[in-house]
This record gives sequence, C-alpha cells and structure tokens, in this order.
Amino acid sequence: MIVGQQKDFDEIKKMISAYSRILVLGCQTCVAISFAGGMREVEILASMIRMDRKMAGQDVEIKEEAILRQCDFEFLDSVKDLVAGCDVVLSLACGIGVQAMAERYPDKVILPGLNTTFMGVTEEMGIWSERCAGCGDCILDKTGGLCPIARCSKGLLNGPCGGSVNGKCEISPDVDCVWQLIIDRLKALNQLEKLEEIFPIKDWSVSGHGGTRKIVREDLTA
Amino acid sequence: MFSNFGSILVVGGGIAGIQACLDLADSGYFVYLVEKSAFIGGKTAQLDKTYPVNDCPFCIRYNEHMECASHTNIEVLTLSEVKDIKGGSGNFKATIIQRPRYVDIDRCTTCGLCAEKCPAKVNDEFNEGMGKRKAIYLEYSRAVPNGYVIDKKNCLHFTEEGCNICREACNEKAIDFDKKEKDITLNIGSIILATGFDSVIPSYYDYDKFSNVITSMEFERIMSLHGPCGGHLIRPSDRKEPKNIAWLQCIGSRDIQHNYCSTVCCMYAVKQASLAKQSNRMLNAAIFFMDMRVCGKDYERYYNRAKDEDDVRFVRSRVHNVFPVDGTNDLLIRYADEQGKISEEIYDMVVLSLGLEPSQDAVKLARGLGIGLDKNNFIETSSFAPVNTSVPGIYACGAFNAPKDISESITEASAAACASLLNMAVSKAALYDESLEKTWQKPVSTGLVVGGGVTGMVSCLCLADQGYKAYLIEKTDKLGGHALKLRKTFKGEDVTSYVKELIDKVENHPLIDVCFNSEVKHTDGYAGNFSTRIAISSSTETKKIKHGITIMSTGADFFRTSEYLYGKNPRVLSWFQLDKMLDEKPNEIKKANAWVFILCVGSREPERPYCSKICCSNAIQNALELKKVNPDMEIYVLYRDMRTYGLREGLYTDAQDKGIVFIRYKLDGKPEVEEDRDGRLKVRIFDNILGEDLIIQTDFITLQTAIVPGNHDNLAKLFNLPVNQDGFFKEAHQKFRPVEFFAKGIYLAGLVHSPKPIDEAISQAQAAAAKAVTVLSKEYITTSNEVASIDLKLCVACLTCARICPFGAVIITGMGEPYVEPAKCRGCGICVVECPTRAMVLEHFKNDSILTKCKALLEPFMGYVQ
Amino acid sequence: MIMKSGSNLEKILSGGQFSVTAECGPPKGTSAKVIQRKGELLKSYCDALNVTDNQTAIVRMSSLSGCVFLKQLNVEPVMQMVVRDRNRLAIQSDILGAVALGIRNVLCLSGDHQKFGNHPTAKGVYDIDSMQLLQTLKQMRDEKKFLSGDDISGEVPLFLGAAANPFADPFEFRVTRLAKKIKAGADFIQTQAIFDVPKFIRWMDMVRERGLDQKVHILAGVIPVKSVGMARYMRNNVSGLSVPEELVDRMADAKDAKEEGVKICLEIIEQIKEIKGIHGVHIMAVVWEDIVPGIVEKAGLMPRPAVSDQAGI
Amino acid sequence: MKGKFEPLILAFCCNYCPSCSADLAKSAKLQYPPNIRIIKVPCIGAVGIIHILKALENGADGVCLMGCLEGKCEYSTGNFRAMKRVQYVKKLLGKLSIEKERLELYNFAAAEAYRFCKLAREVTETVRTLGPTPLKINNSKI
Repeated sequence: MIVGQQKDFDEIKKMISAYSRILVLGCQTCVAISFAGGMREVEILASMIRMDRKMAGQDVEIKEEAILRQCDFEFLDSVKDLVAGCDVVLSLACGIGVQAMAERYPDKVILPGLNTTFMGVTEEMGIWSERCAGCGDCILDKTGGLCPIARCSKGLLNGPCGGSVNGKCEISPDVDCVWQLIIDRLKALNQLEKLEEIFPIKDWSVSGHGGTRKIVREDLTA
Repeated sequence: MFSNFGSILVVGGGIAGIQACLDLADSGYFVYLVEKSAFIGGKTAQLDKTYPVNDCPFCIRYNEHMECASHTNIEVLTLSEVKDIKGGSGNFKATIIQRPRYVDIDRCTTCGLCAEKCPAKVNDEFNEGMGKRKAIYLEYSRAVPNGYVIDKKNCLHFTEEGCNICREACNEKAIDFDKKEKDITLNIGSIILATGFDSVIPSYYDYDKFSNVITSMEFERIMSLHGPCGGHLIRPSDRKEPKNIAWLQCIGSRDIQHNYCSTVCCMYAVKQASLAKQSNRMLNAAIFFMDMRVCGKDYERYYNRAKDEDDVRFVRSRVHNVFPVDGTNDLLIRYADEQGKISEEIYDMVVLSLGLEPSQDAVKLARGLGIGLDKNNFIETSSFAPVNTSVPGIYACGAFNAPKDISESITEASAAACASLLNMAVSKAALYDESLEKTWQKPVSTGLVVGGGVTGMVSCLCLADQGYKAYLIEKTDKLGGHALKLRKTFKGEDVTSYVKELIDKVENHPLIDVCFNSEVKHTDGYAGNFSTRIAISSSTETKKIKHGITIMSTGADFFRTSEYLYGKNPRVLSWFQLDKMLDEKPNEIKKANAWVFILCVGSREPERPYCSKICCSNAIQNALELKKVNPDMEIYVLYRDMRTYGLREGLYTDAQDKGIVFIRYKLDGKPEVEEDRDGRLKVRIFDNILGEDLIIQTDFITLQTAIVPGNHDNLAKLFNLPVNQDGFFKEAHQKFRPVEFFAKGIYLAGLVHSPKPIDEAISQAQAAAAKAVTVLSKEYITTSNEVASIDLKLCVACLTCARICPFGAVIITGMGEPYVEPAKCRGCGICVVECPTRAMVLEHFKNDSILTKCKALLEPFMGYVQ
Repeated sequence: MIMKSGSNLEKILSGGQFSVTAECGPPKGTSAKVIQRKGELLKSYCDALNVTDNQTAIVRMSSLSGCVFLKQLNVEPVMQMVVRDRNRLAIQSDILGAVALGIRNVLCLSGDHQKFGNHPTAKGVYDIDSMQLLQTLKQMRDEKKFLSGDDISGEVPLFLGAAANPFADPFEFRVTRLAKKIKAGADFIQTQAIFDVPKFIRWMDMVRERGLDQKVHILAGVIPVKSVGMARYMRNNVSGLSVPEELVDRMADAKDAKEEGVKICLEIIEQIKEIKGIHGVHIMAVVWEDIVPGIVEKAGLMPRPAVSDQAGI
Repeated sequence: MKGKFEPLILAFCCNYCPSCSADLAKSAKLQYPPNIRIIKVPCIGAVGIIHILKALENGADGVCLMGCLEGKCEYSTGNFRAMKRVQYVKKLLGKLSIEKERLELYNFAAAEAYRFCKLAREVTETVRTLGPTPLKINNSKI
C-alpha cells in the first residue's frame, strides 16, 4: 500500500492562497487507509481552510468530494462538473493521483495536499512503516523475505555494518536493524549459509535510475 | 401464566439482596424481595464513594435499583418483614407482614409538594440523624421505589389526629390514610437471607457526649454531595472546616465482645482519609490503628497511595481515651505507640471506624428458622458451601455470614442465587418481555470452564446440576489444582477429602466433559454463541467446542523465592511443604524445639505491591497445628501486619493464648536467616517493642510466599481480556461486577481474579455460574442497542473498524467484506468517527445529525456577540 | 615472497612482525600543516598511518590528499575509503589516482551514516557496500579489470584492508562477516576499538576456530581515553562499542585521568599482544595524537622494524 | 450597540458518567452557566476531529469534551481515544492561530455534579477571558 502524509497546513495554505473556489478531492484507497486522503481527511482539511479564510476575512467556497481511486482515469470523469466549478483542485491523493488528475484535466491547476511517503504496511492502528523501495529487482528470496534496500539505512547488501547494536540501527534505537532481522529469520529457516556468499553488486538501472519505467504487456494491449 | 409455587424469597433489599434478585430473575425465576424499610438500596446507598475505585455507588447501582423495582420477575415488598416461615426446602410457606406506605406509588410523581407542606420535622436517619426530613418523605431524589412514604410514627395525622395537609396538597390524589397493614402468604421454594449488618454502637469514647466525635457512617453522609452538608467537609459543632481529623480503628471489632475483625473498616478509613485530604490538601488526617488490614484486590495500592500521595498519617497505636479540650470543641487523643510510649494529640474531629455485627432482627429471624449461628451470631457456614445455612433450602449472603465488603457481598449474593437454583424445587417462571429488544438466535446452552482447580470444578458442577452441559479444560493430567496441596481450611475443615469428593463428582457427571492436557488455541463469537478450539497435547487434532459462556478459573501460581536460604537449606520450607510434613512426618515435628514463620515473602514488596490475603491465617493455622503436635515447641511468627480478617481473628487470639510469639518487622528491616556449619538455622530480627535485635535459633522456617498471577497472557490475548497492574485478570467493575468481564458472556472466578482463600474462591465460582446461567437460560440472544452498519459501496476494507472496535465486533471476511456482529456491537460509535472513507454508520448517531445538532445549538447564541 | 603491493605494512605483516598503525585525521580546512605535523610526530613510531575519509560524516580534507602529504614526508599512508560518498565510478577513478600517487594501502569502509555528520540531509550514496568495495579493488588489482569488465592499463598494487567490529550485534554473525570480507579480498583487518577484552578474546576464539587468522592479518584497535567524560560518551553514544562499567569507574576514580587512560590502554595492548592471531595494533588517538609515541614506547613496541625498500615496488 | 460578551461553549458529553453528573446537577438545582450547550453522545470516543472542528467553524467560542474517568469508559477505550484526538486537534488549532485553551477534555465520575458546575463555570470564565472566537471577530469586519 502507498502510504501518504498530509502536508503541513501552512504549506497548503500558501499553495491555495490565490484561489477562492476550491475542490478538496480525496482518494478513498491507499491514502485513505493511511489516514491522509480519505473522505474523513477531506472534511477535516476543508473545515480548517474555511476557518482560516473566515479569520482572514476572506471568502471561500469549498467543495468536498472523494473518489475511489485518483490513479485511474475512468474514475476521474465522475468529478467533471465539480472540477469545472472550481478554480483549483487540492488533491489528497498520492503523487500518482495528482498527476493523473493533472493529465485528465490539463486546464485545471491541481495541487498536492499530501506527501507520498513510502510503500509499506500498517504495523498497527496509526503506525505505518516502509517495506519496499520499488527497486525493480526483488532479492527477497535471498534475504529471508526482508528487504535491506528499503529497510537498511545504508541499503547495504552485505550487512550488518558495525553500527548494529541490540538489533537496532545506529541511526536510531527506534529503527530495527534489518540485517539482524534477516539473520534471525534465516537462522530460523536454517538457511544462514545464504549469507556466507557475498552479495553481488546491484543493478540499479531497473530501479528508476535507468529512467522512467514502463511495462508493456503486448498480450493485453489494444 | 405461571404459578408462584416454587418462587424464591430474598430477605433484605440491600446491595446483596438486589443482586441475588436480579441474577435469579434474569435466569427466569420469580423472586419476592422483602425489605423492612420503605426503599431498597441498603447501607450502600448511604456511602459517598467506594474503595478502591472511588466511584459513587449510588450512580453506578441506580440502574440495578430501577431494574429490580421494574423487573417482571421480581416483586419488591417494601415496609415488609417476615412474620413466619413454615414447611421445608422446596415447600416453604412464608407469611410476610406489610405495613402500608399510605402513598400510592403509581400515582406519586415525586413532585415534593406534600413534603414541602408537611408540618412534622423528623431527624433524617438516611443522613444518620444529621439534618431533618418531613414525616412524608423520599430518602433521596432517586430513591427506589421512587415514591413518597409516610412515617406513621411521626405523622401528625396519626399522632395528633386529623392533620390532612399532605393529602390536600397532593394533586395526584396519591395519599390514602386508610390503608391497613396486611399479611401476605407466599409459596416459596428457597429462601435467601441478605439482611446485612448493623454498625456496632460504641459505648466508649464518649460518642454521645462530644459532637465532634462522629461515626464512620456520619462521615460518609457529611462527605456526600447529597448529604446534609452538600459534600462540604465540616465538623458538626461549629460547621467549620476541620484542620485535623483522627480516625480511630477497631471500634467494636477485635475486642472481648467481638472476637472478630470487621474486615472493611481499615479500607473505608483509608478511603475517607484520602478523600478528605483530596478535598483539602492542608488537612492533617491521621489513622490510629493496630494492623492495617487491606487485603483485597488493589487495596494495598490504594493504601500506599493514601500514604505516599495523599499524605495520610498512619499511627500504629492503641488509643486509650478521647478527652474534651477545655473551652473548645476539640478533642485530645491519648494513645500508646508500639513501644508503649504515651502521647497526646489534639484533633478538631474524631471519626470512629465502627465495626459490623449481624442485625438484631435478622438474628431473631434466623433463630426462629433454626439456623445455626456462631458465637458472634454470624451464620454458621462451611468453607465448601459458603452460602448454605444449616437449614436446607435457606441460603445466606453478605455481612450476615461474616463481615465483608460490597464486592464480596455481591459475589455471595450471586453465589446464593446459584445455590438456591440448585435446590431443584424451584420452578421456572420463564417470563420475558423481549418485544422491545432485537432478537437474533438461540444461545448455545453449554458452558466452557477453563482451569480445573476447585473453582473451575465448582463452576462446572453448578452449571451441570442446572442441566447445562459443561466442558472443563485442564492443562495438566489431573483435576484439583493447588488445593491438592492444602490440608485444612481456617475453620479446620478437611480440604483433601473435599477435593477428592469434588473430583469424583465432576469426573462422573454425565453433563461434564473434562478435557485433560488441553489448552485453548482459538476462540471466536459472542455471549450465547462462542466457538473455541481446544488443543489436546496427546492428539494432533484440535477439538471445536460451541458454547454460550466462558468462565476463566485458571488460578494462580506461587512465588518461588530465593530469599531466606529457600532452596538451599532443606529446613527452610514453603507452606505446602509444611502441610505435607504435618501429614507425613509428625515425628520430626515432635523433635523440633523452635519454629519460625516468615510472612509477606514476596508480597507487599515494591515489585509486587499487593497482599496475598491468605498467608497470615494460613501461618497461624499451621502454627496452631504444630502446637497440637508438639505443645512445647517455641513458635515465632514474623509479620508486617497481622491480617487475620473477619472471623479469622479467632485464630490470632487463639495463637496468642497458646503462647505463640508475634514479632513485627518492617520492609526495610527484613529478618535475616543464616545457617551455621552444621546447617542449623538462625534468624536475626529487629524487635520493635524491645528496640533491639533478636536472634532466634530455630529448627525450621516456614515461608509464607506470595501468590502470583499464573501465566494467562495467552488466554488474555485470545479472549481479549484485560489484566491489571499486578497481572491478575481485571473484572468489569471492582466493586459491583466482581465476577464478570467487560465482554459479555465471559466470567472469572477464583485466584485468577486475585489471591483469596478457598471459601471465597468457591463463592466466586458459584457467582460466576449464576451469571453464566443468566445468559444460558435465555430463549434468545438479545441486545438492546443500536449497532453500527457499513455502507459497502464506500468501504475499502481498510480494517480501521476491525482494529479499533473495543469489542472485536467487526469482522473482515477473507474477501475483504466487513461485517458487524450485532450481538457484540455496543453502539459506541468509535469506529464511525474514525472510518476514513465514511462508510461506517450508526443510525442514532449519524454524522450529519450531530453536525446539524451542533449548528442548531450554536444558532440562537449568535445574537450575544452583536 | 610475492608482494601484492609491496607496501611497508604488507612487508612487516607478512614478515610476521607485530605492526603498529595509528590514525591521522585530515583538517577541516585547506592547510597541509596539520597533517604534516601529525606525520612528523608519528613517523618513527608507526608502520603506517590511516588517513580518515570524512570520518563520522563530517566534511574534511579528502583522504587522498592527506595520504599524498604523508607520502611527501616519507610516511606510509593507509587510505580510508567509504562507500557513503561515492558511487562505483568515483570509487574506481579515485583508486586509479591514488595508485598513481604511490598509495598502496586502502581500508574499505561503509562509513558512518550521514545522519550523524554535519550534513545530515545529504543523500547517502551507498551504491555498493564495503564488502563489494573490497571485491571491486581486488578485481582491479588481480584481474586488472574495472567492475564493467573493461581492462585497466597498468598495475594496481594494493594492500586491502577492512574493518571488523567484534562488539556489534549479532555477535555470532560478526565472524561470518569477517570471513566474507576475507573472501571479498581483505588482506588486513583493523578492528573497532577494544575495551572489553574478554569479549574480544571470545571473538578471536571463533576467528581461530574457522582458521581465519591464517588468512588475514588482524590489527586490534585501541583508543587511549582522555577523560571520564569521553569514556561515558563512548559507552552511551557510540553504536557497536562495548565499554565496561569498571573502566568508566576507574576513569572516574582516577586522580589523573589522562595518566589512567594511558595505563588502561597499555594494559589492553599487553593483553592483546598475548592473543594468538593478532598481528598488530591500530591506535586511534582521536585528537590526542601526541600521546601515541609514549604509548608505543611504553608498550615495548619500539623500535619499529626498518623495512628495506620504503613504499612502492 | 455591542453588549457584554457571552461566550458560547459546546460540550460533547458522554452519555454515561458525565451526563449523569450533568443531570444530577440539574436535579440538585445546582447552577451552571447557560453558556454551556450540551450535546450528548453515546461515548466520548464517538466525537471525531471533524465534530470539534465543525463546532468551532459554526461559531462556538469554546468546545469541551466530557468523558468518563480514565479506565472507566463504558466502551473500554473511548475516553482514551478522545484524549488523543483532543491533543491532535489542539495542534490543528495552533496551525489556525486559534487559542488551544478553547478546547478541553474533562473526565468525570458519575456523581460529580459539583465538579461539573465548577468546571462549567471555569470553562466559561476561561473562554470569556479569551474573548469571542477569532472566527467571529474577523468575520464581522467584512
């Protein structure tokens, strides 16, 4: 799941300062689940903006809406009229949704209301953490299902570095040393010998360092 | 229609009586509640707050009072007394005499006009005589039954002929002076005595002479918001706020006339003193006591808080007398401290912590019924049948059995309800009005009991004897638990043969299925419909059990100490080892010259700040046994506070008479145990009274080790049950719902709740079974709240509702579709506000409607600003 | 004997002699003086000096230039290189330059996380890791090939070093990781500073058990502690360092903390020397380089062996 | 003519203990300021961030949440969640430069009629001192 976090209100305020008819548009999938962009957050943000404008003695007209996914063009059509009726869309979708909106409505200013933070899991209610960096070349088979690229602060492939203490990373005692976890897991699986081998240098070209990635499945295309 | 034949008669409308009525009525039986006064609620209703939670008892119990008065299966007879009972178990004929109320309850709207006009002023006994009421009165605004009553003794209509002022004032025409006393005859199957207690009326300390010497109950009324002082702490003589208050303990307890401890006074004094301190930080509050007996669940913490946070002063002493201070209304207290040094201190106000004794009317009634009473007039009961009297079919609960506090009285009330149902002669009323409630399905009429100790076995038998199938899950290969290691109860009853008999009954009961070597692996469902998977260690397969209720009775463990050379020297024994020795090696005991008992081993320590409750009594009981075997033996008991509460005080006085030496030690001056080269033991202890170190050469040492919570983390997780700071299970309400969990349909009993002796564990087991029957006996699983629902069009299966619901009422299916379990949802709305896509709805609490309400409330006020 | 690099350090170690190295941090500025002064000071007491590479992620003069200044003084440098700040292209090109400038010893490190330095918002590169850095340099030396497989013209005579931390977790895996580093190409190892000698001995037992001491030269790291404050700081704040409580107590109780610090350091060296498989000591006298000559002398490690052909092949 | 400022405070009141206290206050004929307007909710945990914001947006000078005592929630965790939410909304109010003191959470036992009245007076006084909600002042300029 894509995890997002709403931008600081001051930043949003500055972004929308020139506009008086605003559509706050939520996305009801990933970022709703991470409490950054669902209808609940749309209502809260809209109320905040209204109060802020009221205090500044400025008029504002805010429409609140949320659609299932802002990353699919078909869904975007349902808000056609709402978009037409506003000066600006404050999108509470991830970066994908914001760009999809901008692509679908090229004449409209689409602003991002949140930061797309990472791909991760809900550890528990209210706590999310990163799991995958989308590097394009999965190595989880070799590391016991734990990703050192997303979860080691240095992205080491042959860890742990000397900063690993009590299973925690040197950058913070709140961060698990993923290499410790990898070792524990492989030990439990009786596969510790996997780590005897030196991990080869990684091909980063498929991870986005080789340019924007695209997948084409000929069998599915029109 | 139903026949009243085989109904149950509950005598006494206090907290225990009400509880017994409700449990019986909820299980489908018809109950008559006979209450002497005009209102139910008893002494509890007079209390300001209750320890150890500081809740207002009246607020919390109000619903129960109302329910009792309006339940279709309960008939409340106020102003009534038992005149006569004939017949025997299953076929009693009771004659009740009911005095007239003179006010028609159905008409009275409690408008209060009558009392306003009534010319007769009377001392208000509800307020302990402080303040006045009229001859027509309501005890307090929400008293139940909620209608006025005329106090004939003081009413001018009767005393001076002809006063009709109230009758004329009443718009509802509710007053009728012509009503006559009447006899009511009832056919009764079982009788429960819940007559409560009277406070001991002190004849010393000049209670009557000095206005600023008050009783503990008077103090409760002073502190009560609805009391005569409106909750302001003032002293009677000049209505000024006192600066110094002293509490004197054991007034009418632990003396020659009362060879027992009243059990509750220490805690209520601690409560009163700390509440007083909380209302006025500058107050000097001192409690003069002999032993601080705070041995219930969380009581020690409460006491520690009073001492450490509220700064209540605790003075270990004997008070000689209270004198007036000339020219003031102050009082001088002369007392001797532990070393015998006499001191004097002046106080503005003195509170006498009065002891409890059985009420005189009740004693008379019991004697008339031929019920056996002990020398203090408490009902004689067995530890193994704690609510049975000597007369079959008659049960007793609450303070008539022994002095006890609210939660234990409530437990016993439920236990008595359970016991009276086992008396097969009572017939079911089966009268429900379920038209107002939503119904779902029939409950599964099977119980699951986890833990096969005495508690679990008793619960099982209670269920099975009432015709419900019961599964008993035991993790070991035999039943009995820790009780197998015990010899005798404090009353001297033989535990070993009792447990043997119990095991026999359980194992041979056709409705009980005992699963040995088994544990719970998974559980699901709600009250009336649980489904639990059991793993049996001998088999790879798991067993699935469908059940309507669950009782947790997994017991506790014993602290394994490394102090005092335990485990190093074979002559340092645990109490079980001593029990065993008494049975098996009396000759070794005969040879011993000296024996030392060390109490509070592992209990009341910083890492375990609770009292294990049973160790003091057990130590003395065993010490007396040793004396029996070897009367010449020197026996020393090293203790911190001697907590022989209730009737156990008799053991203590007996031990003192037999020359057993008691030496008190402090936490920072623990005894030291050494062994010489030959393994001989030496105990060094500082004697507070002598003010010097004593060295005791001894042959044996027995350690009274703490009771510690068992390993029930897994059960807690599986059943989503809370655990308190000490690691014991946490019940729904410490005072008023002692054997229930917050989650409906799951109950707890025995040591899993807190440390306790076998009699209290058994009464909890019976109480839990009584609660369980209220669910099992239902025709339908019901709930009366609105439940949350989900707009599936908006739901993205984010799991928030499932994660946040405190009751686990939302289930997400494998396909990602959420479902609200109606019987589990309590309609709190917590999920509704957090649902990120606004898919969750609660009909009576719709988001839109609350926002509209919010707007509407704010609208008319706009005018103020302009 | 065929030398891999012919460096002074390599000669001493392969000659079976106990070596002494020390640390020499470059300045946060452009003056060569600092490094020259340290070089002069330590010259006759050490076999080689490590020049750190943006140590603790704080920007300093480059390790390469520090090494060059030392060479000018006829002091043998060990160039430290971290993978935090360079991708695989920069690494390889820096190595070519270093070899050309006569540098023969390279210590391959991953580097402290940028979070701890003076540019905490920097992007850490970590294109390859320290293990892979060793592999890369070994390949450049032995096969004369870049990572891409392209040929390198000329020789790449390098003596490759790596770090090992016997005190970080997981303890057991630390020896495995050492074995991996040896496999990847490490010729010598400089360990994290040792205060907890018993734990170090346990680690060395495991090292010998796997025969790793036969395959690599292990130089034990030591830090002379200057004050009780420093001891406490290291105990509390430095990840992967084990500072026993009694050591802190000794520093706290000492009349003269510096003297006590040196005494402790000497005691540790004394014990380390006795451990089978330890071929030298690496003294990290952070901002207290002046004390190094004294320590070397008192530890009985003087005079340093003369090596016939100073540096280079 | 501008009259004396009378603050308007919206109180979300849990149906259990706090409501009991409020009702008790009423039945005991204790006085508390009319400035407090009570909305009863099934549990204080059912009051969302949006409810608090909407109350302020609609012109409340102050908002208070009244829940049961810690550990005494009828629904186990409702008051705890309310506490966390109030902390969160206070942060939001900081962003809007609205005084955080306009929002407060109180925990009640069931029979604290006196405390209920006392707090009602205190809240009213606090908000009175803070003056009208900034939403009204600035809004009246246009």
